[in-house]
Amino acid sequence: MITSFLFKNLDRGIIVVVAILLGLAVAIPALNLLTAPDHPFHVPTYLVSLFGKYLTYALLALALDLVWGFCGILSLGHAAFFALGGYAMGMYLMRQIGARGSYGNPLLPDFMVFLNWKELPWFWQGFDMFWFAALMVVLVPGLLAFVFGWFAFRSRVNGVYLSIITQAMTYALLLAFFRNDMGFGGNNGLTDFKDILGFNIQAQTTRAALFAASAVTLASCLVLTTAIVRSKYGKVLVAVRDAESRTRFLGYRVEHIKLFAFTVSAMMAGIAGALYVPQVGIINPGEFEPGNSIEVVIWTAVGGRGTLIGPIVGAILVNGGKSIFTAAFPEFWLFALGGLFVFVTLFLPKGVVGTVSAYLARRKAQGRAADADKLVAEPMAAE
Amino acid sequence: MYRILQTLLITLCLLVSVHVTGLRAADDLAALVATLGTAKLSELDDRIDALARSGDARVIPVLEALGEGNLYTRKADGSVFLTTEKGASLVLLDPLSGAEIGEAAKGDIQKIKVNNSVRRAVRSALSGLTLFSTDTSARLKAAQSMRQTPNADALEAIETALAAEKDATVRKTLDEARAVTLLISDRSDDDKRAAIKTLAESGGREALGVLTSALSSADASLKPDIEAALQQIEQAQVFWNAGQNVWYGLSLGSVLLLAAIGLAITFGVMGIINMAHGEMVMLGAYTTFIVQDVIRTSYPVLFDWSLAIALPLAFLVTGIIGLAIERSVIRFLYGRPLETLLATWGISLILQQSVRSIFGPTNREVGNPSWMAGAFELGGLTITWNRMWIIVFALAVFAALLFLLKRTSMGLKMRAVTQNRRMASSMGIRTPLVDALTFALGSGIAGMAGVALSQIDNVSPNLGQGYIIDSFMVVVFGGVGNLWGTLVGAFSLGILNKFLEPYAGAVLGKILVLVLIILFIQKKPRGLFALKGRAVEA
Amino acid sequence: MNQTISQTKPKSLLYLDGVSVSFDGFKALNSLSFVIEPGELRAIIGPNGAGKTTMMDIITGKTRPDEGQVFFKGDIDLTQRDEAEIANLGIGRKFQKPTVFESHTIWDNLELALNRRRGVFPTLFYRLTADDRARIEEILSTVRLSARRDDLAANLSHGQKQWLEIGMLLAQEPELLLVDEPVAGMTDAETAETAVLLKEIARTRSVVVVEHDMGFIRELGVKVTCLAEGSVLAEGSIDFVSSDAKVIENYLGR
Amino acid sequence: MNIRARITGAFLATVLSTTAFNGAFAADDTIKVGILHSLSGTMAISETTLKDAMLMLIDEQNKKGGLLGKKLEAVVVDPASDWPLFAEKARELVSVDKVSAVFGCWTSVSRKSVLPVFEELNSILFYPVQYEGEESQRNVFYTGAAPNQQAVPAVDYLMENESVERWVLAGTDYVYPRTTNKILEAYLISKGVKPEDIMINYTPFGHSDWQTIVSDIKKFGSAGKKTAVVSTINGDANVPFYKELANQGVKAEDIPVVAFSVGEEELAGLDTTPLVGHLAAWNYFQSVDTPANAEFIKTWKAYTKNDKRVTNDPMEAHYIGFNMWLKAVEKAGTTDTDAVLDAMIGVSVPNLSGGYSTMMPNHHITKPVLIGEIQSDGQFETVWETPGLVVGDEWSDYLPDSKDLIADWRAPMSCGNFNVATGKCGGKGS
Repeated sequence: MITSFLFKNLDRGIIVVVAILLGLAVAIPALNLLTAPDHPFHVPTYLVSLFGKYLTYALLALALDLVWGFCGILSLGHAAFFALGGYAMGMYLMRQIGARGSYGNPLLPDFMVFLNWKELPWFWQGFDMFWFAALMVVLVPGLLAFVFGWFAFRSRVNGVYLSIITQAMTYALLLAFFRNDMGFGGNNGLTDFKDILGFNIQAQTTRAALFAASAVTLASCLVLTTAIVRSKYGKVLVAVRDAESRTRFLGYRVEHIKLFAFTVSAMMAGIAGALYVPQVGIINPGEFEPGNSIEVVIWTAVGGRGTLIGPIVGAILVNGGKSIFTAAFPEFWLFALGGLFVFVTLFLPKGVVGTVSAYLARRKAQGRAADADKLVAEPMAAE
Repeated sequence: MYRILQTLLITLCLLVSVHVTGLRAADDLAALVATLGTAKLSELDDRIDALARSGDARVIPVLEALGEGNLYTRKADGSVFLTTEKGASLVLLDPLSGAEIGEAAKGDIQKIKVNNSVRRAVRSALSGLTLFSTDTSARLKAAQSMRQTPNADALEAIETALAAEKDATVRKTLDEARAVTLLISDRSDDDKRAAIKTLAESGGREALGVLTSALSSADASLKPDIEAALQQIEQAQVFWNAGQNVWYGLSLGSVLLLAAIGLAITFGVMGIINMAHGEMVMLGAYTTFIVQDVIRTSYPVLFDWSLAIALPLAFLVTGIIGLAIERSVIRFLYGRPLETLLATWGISLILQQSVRSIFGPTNREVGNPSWMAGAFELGGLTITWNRMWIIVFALAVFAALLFLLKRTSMGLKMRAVTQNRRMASSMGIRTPLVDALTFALGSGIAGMAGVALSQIDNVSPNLGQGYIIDSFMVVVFGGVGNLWGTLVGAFSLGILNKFLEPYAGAVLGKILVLVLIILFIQKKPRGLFALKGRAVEA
Repeated sequence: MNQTISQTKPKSLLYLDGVSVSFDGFKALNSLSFVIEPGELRAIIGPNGAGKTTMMDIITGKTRPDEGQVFFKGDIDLTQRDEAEIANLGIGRKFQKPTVFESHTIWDNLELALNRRRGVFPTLFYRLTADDRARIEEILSTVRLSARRDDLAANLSHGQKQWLEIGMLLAQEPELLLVDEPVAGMTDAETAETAVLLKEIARTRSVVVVEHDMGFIRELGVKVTCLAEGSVLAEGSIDFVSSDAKVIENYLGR
Repeated sequence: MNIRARITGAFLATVLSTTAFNGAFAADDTIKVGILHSLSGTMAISETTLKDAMLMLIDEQNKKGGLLGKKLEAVVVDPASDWPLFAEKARELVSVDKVSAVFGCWTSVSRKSVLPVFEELNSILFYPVQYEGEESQRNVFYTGAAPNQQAVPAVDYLMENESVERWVLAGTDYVYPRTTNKILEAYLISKGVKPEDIMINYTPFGHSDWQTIVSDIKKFGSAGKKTAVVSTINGDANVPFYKELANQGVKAEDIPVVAFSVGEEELAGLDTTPLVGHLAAWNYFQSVDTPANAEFIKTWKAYTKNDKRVTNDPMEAHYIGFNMWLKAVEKAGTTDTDAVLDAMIGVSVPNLSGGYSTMMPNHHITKPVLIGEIQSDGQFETVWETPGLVVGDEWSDYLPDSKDLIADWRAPMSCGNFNVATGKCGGKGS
């Protein structure tokens, strides 16, 4: 099989990252559960949840990278898919509360009792079953992406126009979920969860398990996206990104190519949201905020779009920085964050991973150095 | 001849009565005023009534001061004063004569507390007293007040005033006030019928309210008349309501236009996805705040000019900041539009936090100059001055920008550079300079928009965030790169929004508008006024 | 003229009749009619703005005509189909500016162009067969790029990109090939080689070449159609066309 | 070995170690107090002041010698108006910084977001903002007003003193206005107001174009009956709302607006001359004339070095909450959560309006209710005051589902939602 040197190189990188993720999936829960709190290698539960959250963000960024980095679709609405997946999971968790809510109503979540609702709305049916909720976690964002993409790609809405209408989509959803009449808890969203699959959601072991689940899911999705990107379909994706009309004149149905990636990406984002909710304990319309989607783009850019490891690194870097700086310099962290974005776009246009791998490639194989640059070629060069 | 005689006679009578009571009650009046200082809140109404019944014009400033909360009482003896500020202490003035009678420390005297019911009493007392004022606007105010809060006892006074009134506007208002008052009086049904007719003709919501409340208490014989009048007014209202919606739509559209117009340059013309655009608007608003702050502390007389002063300053400040941003960041990113999104988002975070650090996170006060406050009636429409001036301003900015781009050599260069950078550069245009100036222009216009928006919205570090998404929607909906598209886009979205709002509510209305934009872009993937042909595809 | 054209419709490969299109009031094509026979190599010349590229856009489905008919293989109405469908029917197109997938290797460029099922799932589960490999090798040698198969297309010279694009079109196995200015920016040697290449290709399929370079067209030695202001000005051998008074006035004379 | 992977690993390790050791080095000679207020994002506008107020209170207490012989140390974090981040930061404060109590949150959703954290880690939160009620949690003390300490008395005032018969309930579409309006609607109907005389209107957050709604209010108000607006419009949207009211000439004498979310801080962004006479209901106004308040304002202005800084009701709530906590810790002799929780109930401290506020067993406090009219200087003039203190009612008596519930955190009941009808505690710990 003929595979270029670079792809071989990248594949090795991905194997390493997958191995690290799987290692973490075992090590962090083990260090958390099995060591005494004063042990030097003890990982506090607080960090387990925090890292679990980062991993779901990483998954979201990976999902965005599939469409942006490889297909040139800059979605400014990916947080919407994330939030929808989160809401599906949140609805399951709400139903699990059962009669343990403040008002003790066995069927209705507290906020419905609060607003004088008498019966469960139809779209809440079925969410008491985990398999159904899990299905909805991928189906709802997937379906929205499919319908939205079907229209947008068929009409050849491109570039900035597409970005702006995805933003309009998430903004409209934000406003809709804010409405208390929608039946999703309005501004407060869904919270006060108790159990997941019968386990206490606040228990240390549950948190460790959720972390492990996030790490394993991220690793699997990384393998999946690698397979997608390395397949001929993946090459077509990049071809669409670089020269859309050329691809079309070769006979590819660009709208189908895009639609598939967009839908898969939305489903991955939905899964990320579903893993996120039980770890942070709340889902509310704030997740639809257009700014959140822009942040995802920024994680991806910081890490390096068009590489698969980049978005993961970017999401963890930026969010880790945010966690540290919001506590260390509460008054000034926004300067650091804003400065980081400017710095990365100006000096690291390929992102951290892109720059490092380009540098490595140059050093390792100087004769082929020029090729390495193109690995993360500008996706927007053509259109 | 007869009328002149009558007027003379009435004036004479009034003068005499005022004079007589004046002589008799100079002391009484002072005593009455003095009681204001010691009265409880619930007793104030009666005291005001008593003062009003004196009919003495000298009472007017006292009542006015009371209503505005400027009447003070000395804690020590409960005597009543008007005051003017003088350093740390206050100069005390006699409430009736206005003569200076000493000074007091601020802690020694205290405001006479008033509440809404006292203010209402003051208002109706004042309207009785100023109905015969020589000042037309005072008479108008009195008439309006009487129309708003009718008092059956005042009917004869209104009729007397009506007979003497020359000014057409005041006459009309008085006429309506008379009709309103007559309805609650014990006059004959025929008189009332005529009054109902007057009200039906005058129309408007106030008449509607008066008639609705009259309906419940009126004689059975009058009810059909009232109902017919109500129907007549309501029919007229349907028409005016539609007009009102159009006006609100235009007004919202003008706000959208103002917010978007700078973006139409930086994003539409230059292709920079400028997420820091909202912050430019915000900085413009803060410039207004600073200008007003300086004026307030140093040159209070200039307050009405504050916006005129702020406009060029805001343009300069935001223009220079825009220039700095372009030179330091954006110029490295031409041809990479999506990266400009990331960098400008970072810049917007920094700008927001800077403003928060400098001015604090809370709202800052930006006042309306007098010419932007209040409203006027146009037929059945209530048109607020600030909204009207904002529409005018938005259109003026638009026209000026259009002129600049289409009719000046600078505009020509800007268009040349944005359409074909290499060609323009090879023709000797200094493209970096033109880029920088174009971005500065877009930013400067955003700053000017901020001056206008400071009049209707919060001046806080978050100001820009509220407009950025709407601005992008407007520019994209109108068609990127087309100023006319932005104009039409802004106004059509504004009007659409305002027509949906009464039916769907504010939230659902906005959601519907967004969904319609998404659908519209499917139909016209390049917006309302898309450029066609091969050039676009390249 | 229309009558004679419509008689040729059933046996022609490509058939355009009365095609007009305008952009914002500018008439890019004005009742354009012509016919390409199976196996024909045709050159099209014309001044800038004559409508050459627009004509290609119409044939490949990028632009819809305001009026007129476009038929492929006698009865396939091209105005009702989009680019991908038309490409799959067997019409390939080379752009004026060489357009290859710069972040892919030369090999991958050809693999993508290869005439195989192009749906989402067939590509997702595609495996390179021995046949496909042989075919790509063959094309690589045809376009003289065998040595650079693993290089990124971005690193090719301008002329090599033109060839790669032609190679991609070969991989696509079209029945009709539309080639827009294939020798623009090429050296003389490259130009001559390209002429040989095109003639070779034309042996198995129809080719329409749009070109400014009269020397190149002379080298091809085929029937020439001259377009001006959106319609056909003259048609015939290169000598016949270049002696036409209208052509001289409109195009060559300038 | 791949550098990318190495960098990732190194980063994770750094985060891990730095944050983990932070906790290990927590000094023992101070008592830490967490401050969890947004310093950036949309809520910074309201919450930053509360952070400053807390820093001042802690500063003042340290001048007086601290607590239990130790200095107090403030730990400030920025949850950035991002609700899940509130939970993360709360967890960080409690489990990494080991704070003894947290003062924070403004919006209901931020409180909801951190509730499970405080419950799980068994720490203490003081919540200083007026809210919708319908909650009582073991680890939270609610020092702001419950609906019965603000909304109901305000409506009473308007009915009695302004003889209002027609009501517009205008609010931002979220839980606090929804609940408050629900309670008010039930209350008004119980007082004989006809349903057609009540208009309810909801707007989105940050709504800035009020033309249609103000004109609707005018229309509703022209039916010949005295009309008032009860506004639960949220912070940011108030300025444009009041500007529109002023411009469309809605005068307080004709259609008074009584607001529950508009305080001195919000008015600081407005020219209040055209708004004189509109009302607000709170438990504290800056204009309250007591020595304690004068002292508080003086300290505040000195601390912020700004003569124009205003004080407001949530600041007073923090003042009360902080002093209660000090007293409870002294009483318990330790900052240990369970001991402090026990000691808190029944603690009584002076408030700024001249009386004493007491922590009740339902974790709400007693407060006076003041109705104030807006003055031209941006302050409120108290025009009415409840004769005594009002006890915060966590479960409203006017909502069908909560009227049977009570909260009492004293042993042996120790329940936040005890159903007096069934005699059962509804859900442990909720």
